[in-house]
Amino acid sequence: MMEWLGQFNYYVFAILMMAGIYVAMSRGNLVKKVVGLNIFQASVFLLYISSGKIWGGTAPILGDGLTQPISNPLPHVLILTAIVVGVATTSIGLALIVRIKEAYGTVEEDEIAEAEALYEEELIRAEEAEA
Amino acid sequence: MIEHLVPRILAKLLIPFILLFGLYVQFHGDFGPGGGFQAGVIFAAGIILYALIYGLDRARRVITPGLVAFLVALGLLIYAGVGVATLLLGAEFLNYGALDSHDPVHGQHLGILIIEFGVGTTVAAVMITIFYQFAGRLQITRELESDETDDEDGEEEEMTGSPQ
Amino acid sequence: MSVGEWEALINVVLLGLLLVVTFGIIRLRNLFGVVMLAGIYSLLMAMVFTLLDAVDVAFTEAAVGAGVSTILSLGTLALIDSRREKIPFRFQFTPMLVALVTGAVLLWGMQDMPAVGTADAPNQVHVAPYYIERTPVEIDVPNIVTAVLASYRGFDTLGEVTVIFTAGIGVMMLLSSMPVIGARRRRRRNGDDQENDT
Amino acid sequence: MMDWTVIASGVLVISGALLTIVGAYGTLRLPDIYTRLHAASITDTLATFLVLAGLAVPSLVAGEWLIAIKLLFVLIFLWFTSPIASYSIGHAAFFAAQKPKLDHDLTDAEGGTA
Repeated sequence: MMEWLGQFNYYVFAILMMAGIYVAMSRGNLVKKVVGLNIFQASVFLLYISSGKIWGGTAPILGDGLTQPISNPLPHVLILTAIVVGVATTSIGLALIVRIKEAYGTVEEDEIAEAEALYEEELIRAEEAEA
Repeated sequence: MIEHLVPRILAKLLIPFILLFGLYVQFHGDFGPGGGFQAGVIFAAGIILYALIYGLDRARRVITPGLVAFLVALGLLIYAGVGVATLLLGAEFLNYGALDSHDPVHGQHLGILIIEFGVGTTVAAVMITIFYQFAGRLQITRELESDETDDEDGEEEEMTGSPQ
Repeated sequence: MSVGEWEALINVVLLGLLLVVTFGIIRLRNLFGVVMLAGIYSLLMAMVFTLLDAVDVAFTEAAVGAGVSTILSLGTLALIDSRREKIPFRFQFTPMLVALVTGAVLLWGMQDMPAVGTADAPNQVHVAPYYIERTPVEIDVPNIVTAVLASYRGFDTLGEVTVIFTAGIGVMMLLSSMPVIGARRRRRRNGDDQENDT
Repeated sequence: MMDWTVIASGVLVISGALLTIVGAYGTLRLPDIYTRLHAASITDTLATFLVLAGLAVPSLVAGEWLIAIKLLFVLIFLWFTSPIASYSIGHAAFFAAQKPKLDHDLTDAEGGTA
């Protein structure tokens, strides 16, 4: 009945995961990196939930006179907790970005590396001056 | 801070219903979609809305950061405490059937209700904490910047040291 | 058309919108826009979850992803005071290579997977029927997700709550100290001056 | 379930969906933020009313009052919140010194809707 769809959801999952990896790796801006990681994370959610679905089924809530098949509740449980944990860890990432901005005055990766190199250079210079 | 009259009035109307809906989702999670995770987030959203509209200081006066920090730990303790209680009652860790000596199914109901409450408490408190930290940071950074520039009189909000 | 076919059709449309929003996120440089698109992405994801019968998950995604997460991202943007990405969009070879290799491996691994939504897929016939049949007998709550989450896999959930607790403590530790603005920025400015002097 | 309930709910939902499309088109095509906001907020109020009414018809006919009452609450909530969202966006745009576009080709009547 549903042959024309096939593994469409899984293909979308693969594309979203590729997009997430690409954003997280290629963009220098830390906020954009975090958004990329979120896309990556949500693609995994999509994979799990898709694997639990039965076409024409219903949500795993029991009721009287239920005739349809029930979709698999187990992926729902795993992803439900993963979403809340995901936002908690994202907030840690955002807090780190805030601290980085305060310390370096920028959230661009290359500028941070530059500032760090200058800082280390200066430390070495100060040590040499002391010696 | 610009006075937003319309959102203020509407927030006054809506926040009680948001909190009520949070409680509904919390305790109706056995029967419909919902549970501790969702309820915690909804409850926290109500508090965050209050803080966004009436200002962080007033929100901190209503729900003090100390209370929130206490609740963060309390929720987890409730959850783990149920596990310890079932251990003491002679069953496995988190086997709620032991909570009611006559009817294990009723024990399961009770256990699920209690641990969902623990989950909801921790999630709500953590979300509120995270928001307080970010918003408090913003407030303090703004004050520091206005101290540095000194060309405009900063907002006359009392500074409470660390954004705890 | 049967109910299932309509579901599949709506599913395709929503996933298409999801892809469009994703490429918008990749291309856009305005960070405010990126955060807003991320919120839309979460809402679309919640709609897909509703369609795929995961109502609890959709509920959480809508409240967390589109609500709290967006507020936190906007707060971060206000704190870091950065409106635009510095570097414009351009093609980068290494990340693209990594992404393509990942995608190829995923597609290769997915060949053996059953089509989406088939009732006789392996994960529908082994563990799921156990929970669906035993829940009314052992737990007796209508919502199977709650039963599995809180009772069958209660230990797992305890771990998740601990992670959330730890994350809250982590944010508290990171952000509750008094800010030291530009601890390394000033050094950098000194460094620049010295370079100019020499 | 009788046939006319399907037709009635279908007509309501589809007209709501069409209004949403009109609103989306207006959001894209109108010249400045205030007129776009106008288009978007029409979608928020009338289109959601039509869609939710369409959803409520079958459950009302089947006598499931609880579902209809829940949908009513959703509607009330949306009617309270989405004008506030529009108000906040308009307010923010005004204080960010966004000037409405007053082209000389626009007549006063069209300017009034902005």
